[in-house]
Amino acid sequence: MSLKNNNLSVDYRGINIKNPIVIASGPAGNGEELSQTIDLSRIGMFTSKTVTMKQTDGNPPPRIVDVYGGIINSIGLQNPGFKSFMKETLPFLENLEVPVIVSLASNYTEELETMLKELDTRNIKFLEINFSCPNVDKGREPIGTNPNKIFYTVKKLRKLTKKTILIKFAPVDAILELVQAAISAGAEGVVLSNCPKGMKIDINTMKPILKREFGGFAGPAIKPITLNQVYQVRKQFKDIMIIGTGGVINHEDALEYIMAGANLVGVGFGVMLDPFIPIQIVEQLEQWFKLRNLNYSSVFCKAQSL
Amino acid sequence: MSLKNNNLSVDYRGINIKNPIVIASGPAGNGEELSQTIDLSRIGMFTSKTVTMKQTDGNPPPRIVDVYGGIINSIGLQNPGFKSFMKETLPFLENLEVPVIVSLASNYTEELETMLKELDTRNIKFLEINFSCPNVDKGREPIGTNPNKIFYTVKKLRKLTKKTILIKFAPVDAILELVQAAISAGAEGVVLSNCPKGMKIDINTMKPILKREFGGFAGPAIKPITLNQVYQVRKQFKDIMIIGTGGVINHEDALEYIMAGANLVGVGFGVMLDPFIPIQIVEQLEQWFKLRNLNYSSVFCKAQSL
Amino acid sequence: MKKIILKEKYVSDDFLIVSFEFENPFNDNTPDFIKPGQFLMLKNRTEPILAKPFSVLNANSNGFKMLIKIIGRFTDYLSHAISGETFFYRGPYGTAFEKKLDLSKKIITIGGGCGAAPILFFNEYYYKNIEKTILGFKNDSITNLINIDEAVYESLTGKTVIDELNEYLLHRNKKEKPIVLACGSLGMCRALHKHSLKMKYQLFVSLDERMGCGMGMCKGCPIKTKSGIKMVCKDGPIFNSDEIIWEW
Amino acid sequence: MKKIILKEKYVSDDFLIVSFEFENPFNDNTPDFIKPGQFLMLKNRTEPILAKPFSVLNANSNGFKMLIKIIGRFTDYLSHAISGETFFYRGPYGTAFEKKLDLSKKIITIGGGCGAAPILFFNEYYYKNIEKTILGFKNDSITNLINIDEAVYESLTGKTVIDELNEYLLHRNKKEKPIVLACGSLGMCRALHKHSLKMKYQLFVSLDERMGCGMGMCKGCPIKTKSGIKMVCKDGPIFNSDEIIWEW
Ligand SMILES: Cc1cc2nc3c(=O)[nH]c(=O)nc-3n(C[C@H](O)[C@H](O)[C@H](O)COP(=O)(O)OP(=O)(O)OC[C@H]3O[C@@H](n4cnc5c(N)ncnc54)[C@H](O)[C@@H]3O)c2cc1C
Ligand SMILES: Cc1cc2nc3c(=O)[nH]c(=O)nc-3n(C[C@H](O)[C@H](O)[C@H](O)COP(=O)(O)OP(=O)(O)OC[C@H]3O[C@@H](n4cnc5c(N)ncnc54)[C@H](O)[C@@H]3O)c2cc1C
Ligand SMILES: Cc1cc2nc3c(=O)[nH]c(=O)nc-3n(C[C@H](O)[C@H](O)[C@H](O)COP(=O)(O)O)c2cc1C
Ligand SMILES: Cc1cc2nc3c(=O)[nH]c(=O)nc-3n(C[C@H](O)[C@H](O)[C@H](O)COP(=O)(O)O)c2cc1C
Ligand code: FES
Ligand code: FES
Repeated sequence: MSLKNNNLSVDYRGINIKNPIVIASGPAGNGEELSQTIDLSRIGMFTSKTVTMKQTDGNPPPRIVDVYGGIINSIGLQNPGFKSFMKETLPFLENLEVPVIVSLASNYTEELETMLKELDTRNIKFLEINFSCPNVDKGREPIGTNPNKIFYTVKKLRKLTKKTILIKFAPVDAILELVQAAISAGAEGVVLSNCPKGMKIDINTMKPILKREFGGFAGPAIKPITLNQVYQVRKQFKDIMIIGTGGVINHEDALEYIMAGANLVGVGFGVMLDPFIPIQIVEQLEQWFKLRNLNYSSVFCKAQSL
Repeated sequence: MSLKNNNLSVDYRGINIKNPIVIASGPAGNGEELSQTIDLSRIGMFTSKTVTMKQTDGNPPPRIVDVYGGIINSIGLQNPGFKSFMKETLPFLENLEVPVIVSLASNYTEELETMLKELDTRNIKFLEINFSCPNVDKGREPIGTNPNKIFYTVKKLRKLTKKTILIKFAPVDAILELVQAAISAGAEGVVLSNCPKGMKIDINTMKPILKREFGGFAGPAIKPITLNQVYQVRKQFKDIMIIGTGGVINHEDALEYIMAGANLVGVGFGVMLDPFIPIQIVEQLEQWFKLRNLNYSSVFCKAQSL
Repeated sequence: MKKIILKEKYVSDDFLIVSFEFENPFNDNTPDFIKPGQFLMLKNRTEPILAKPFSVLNANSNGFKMLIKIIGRFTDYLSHAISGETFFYRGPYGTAFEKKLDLSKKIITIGGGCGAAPILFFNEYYYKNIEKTILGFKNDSITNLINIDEAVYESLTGKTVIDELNEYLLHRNKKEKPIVLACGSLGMCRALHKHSLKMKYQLFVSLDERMGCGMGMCKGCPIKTKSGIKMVCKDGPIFNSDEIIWEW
Repeated sequence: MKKIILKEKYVSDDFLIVSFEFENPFNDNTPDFIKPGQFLMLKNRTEPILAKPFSVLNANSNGFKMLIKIIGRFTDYLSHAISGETFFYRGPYGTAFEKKLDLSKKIITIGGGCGAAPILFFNEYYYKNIEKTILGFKNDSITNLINIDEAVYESLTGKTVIDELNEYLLHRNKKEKPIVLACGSLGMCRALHKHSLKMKYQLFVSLDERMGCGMGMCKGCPIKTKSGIKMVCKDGPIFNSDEIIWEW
């Protein structure tokens, strides 16, 4: 990874990434609305809403619960399914003026293989395997929390593509073990983090507000936790690609992640809060660097002790 | 556990607890200042600052970092050590007009045994074993994250006292396993939760603000996570004592915990925010129950599906 | 988001009328700034709290007015805010009522609680189209804030908006099939839907669902319809009630 | 916490002078409401953000005034607040300067940045005790807010408060050992401590540490001293600099 001077751009394996700001999977959907609101070509990368093999309705409402410093969400991976995605959505994404990451989820290795094979020839930059959605029922023990299953699955996927494979995890205690499994099986990096589990109870009905009881906690409230995950993973894995995600709503948040060791920084909740936030962050970063005569590589990983 | 009608009091194993509000260990110290600020006799229980065998200076400053919806703390169990505690502090605590919980920490079973033996004859109600302080270096693998070590240690402690033993855990993925170990070894219950790990980076110095890099994250921001821990543990363990702690700053927060299945509700950060908060919560709870002609037992555990 | 300044605020019980002024009228004051049925997302200055959706009561080139029910964090904040305080908005979002209604016909409009806001705005915009209006409130505290001729107060009369509508329809002397546009809680809309099947009128509902982005991206505000899951914020908030699968 | 209303606010660069009025003067207005050296914990209405410690510039039975440097979340919030807005305070906390100083002697007072606030308050309270005052600021933007005769502007003169103090002491014509009371950043206090050893004066410092509770409970604001770990909020903020172990 090499960085040009005096700007924010990141060159990674022949892909030029304008700046480290990535639209995270989910909150921005597949960009249909966002591309009409902001100039996506000013953003570093765009991640698709996670696609599953089969069409998924998602969870019944409410899906969004307001809490201090963020939200608990229970979307449940609503998406039209892989077939429709390939036909209706991917061409649109391929034509966006921003490098695209496609996010895939399944609890079955074979489904991931099928999807990945078809995506291999398409104009997308990274593949993100979402092993950590808190909002779907799993028929059996999930892949994403078991290092052996992670290793087995990623190994299979690795054989099918030369594209960069990133694995997305929730902030868990055993994160170093899970990352180790993913990397040794051949993944280039990780996305840290998906939403931790959170709950809110409606004291009037005396029941959890979400029908599935808990949901995924996102927003500034989780940043201390997810930032620590990025920091701890970077400490152990010097050379992997890390997209740091969790509670980023301004350039200071983004700088914290970059200093902690994130190559790129994902914005999820922030896009929902205000769709202009990603561009504001880019502009604020440019200004911040210019004022201090610094560039990206002069701050990257700087919080790590040497 | 039986509950009197029309009031908030909780009878537990012959101990009358006026109301479910407990001052959590740490933020209120050992009550010297708090008892001069509020009438502690109006609070349900008071938990001592965690005591360790040896005097501990705690961590160098800064110890408190402000984040959205809470703080990250790095106190490092500053305390005068068990000997001084027994001589200087315990008599003061025994004379407070509020039932007292003494919190103990050590990574050595023998130290815990020593302390517990001496405390057994004193005028305190519960013993809390803090297996989860994020802010102290451990010379070896900690007891508190290993179910076998928890079982071994609690079993030994159980033999030394008839007092209620509660084990305090951080919000971890394997919480059900850890609680199982503690309960099957003879603990009466658990305190959920201690602080999850959090980090903040100073973008000017480009270093973690805390010298130990990460600290313990407390305040309203963590409530969705700790509330979910209480809910999940209560679902599996119908009869244990649970003190639900994490981000409680008003009566609505407290009600959520009680509905999720907490017998008692701890207030930590809230006392730092404003030392009057615990009493305000008690008053607001009384009002809330009166307005609705409800009582504690008509809301306890009500968020659990039957 | 764009800056707005809280200009006036009137509180009565749990209702609130607020007016905001644009910071920058020149950029905001197109005549079609917002149409009845559309909504704005509002946020205060400091907390990283999601923006919340609100209809407007009326709007002009200097700003807009809203009728708001105090139910939670943001609305409570607003009820304590003082003139001069800065807020932010984005939008308008959502489908204007006119896009789904046949404006060559007369329409019966119904509002429940703060659902009165978009109805009053619609009434003002399309006054020629209004056949009848019924606005239901729990009690008459709202009269301290605005004069609403068409208001019905449940606690005084014991009658709901549906009772009133029912009476009106029973005595209605027109041959055209009635068309009803209603805005209120999910409960009210669901009850109206049942009533519409019985009384055979065409019903359009403007739904209230918790929102995330407010613009169709996040899939946070679903409603089940005969043609799949739709988003209240973008595909609605107005829906033909026949389209909706009310139980999910 | 007790309610206060923001009355006036003046901003210049990154400094702020604010005055608050008690909501309830009858409960707050004892003459010894707060003494120089003590501080109040301030909080805004909505966010669950910890209260922050601030000294007062002066106080009377109706309220108090503060000199505040804008450096982060709360102070930034305050700089955007408008007259009439509600805030909360608790306190006073901390040891008044008079408790540790010998008021039969003359004292040289030194303030750095917003550390000038408690010094100006002390000067006003004990004007007979002041031998000399030096208040250092990075630049002169503060002059837009208050007139401070004793001010020194580093960017104009290139001199720090320590340079000024040094000069003063070199020409000082008194036989009593100088006593210095200083309030400023940890860096300034540490530098003064070294200077005091060289120049042989007695130094008292009022320290600035991040606080949690502000009242001695949480062990959040430690300082290492020869008699163990002390809490800046309760045992201080004023300390005899000889007591402090400056490296931890
Ligand atoms: C298109 C649209 C237009 C609207 N127009 C208006 C308007 O003109 N005036 C007005 O007063 N309100 C209007 N609303 C409703 C308004 O958005 C909510 O009342 C507001 O978001 C509440 O915010 P809060 O922060 O005060 O409450 P919160 O703190 O978010 O919630 C308080 C309580 O209410 C519950 N709650 C929150 N939102 C909803 C909801 N949408 N449905 C059911 N329960 C909910 C929460 O679970 C919680 O228990 C509109 C909603 C939509 C979707
Ligand atoms: C006894 C006492 C009296 C004080 N009196 C005054 C006063 O009269 N006027 C005044 O302007 N300030 C005073 N302060 C300092 C004031 O408390 C802080 O500036 C304030 O807490 C900052 O709050 P914030 O939310 O704006 O900043 P935050 O958002 O909390 O912090 C902004 C940045 O500053 C850093 N920071 C925060 N607090 C401190 C600190 N204490 N030391 C070093 N770095 C810090 C943070 O790490 C962060 O990087 C006093 C402090 C003490 C202990
Ligand atoms: C409404 C919503 C929908 C989400 N959907 C997805 C998803 O489909 N796939 C995924 O990998 N992560 C999803 N996430 C997680 C985010 O991508 C992100 O990892 C997480 O929310 C933390 O970052 P944030 O605080 O910036 O939102 C979703 C989050 C939210 C709030
Ligand atoms: C400043 C501070 C000190 C704490 N010290 C202790 C401690 O000594 N022992 C302990 O068991 N927990 C300690 N805790 C954890 C709290 O008791 C509580 O479990 C946690 O902070 C979550 O609750 P809260 O959000 O109400 O603070 C401390 C927390 C804080 C913020
Ligand atoms: S609120 Fe995001 S899709 Fe409707
Ligand atoms: S701030 Fe809590 S002890 Fe000083």
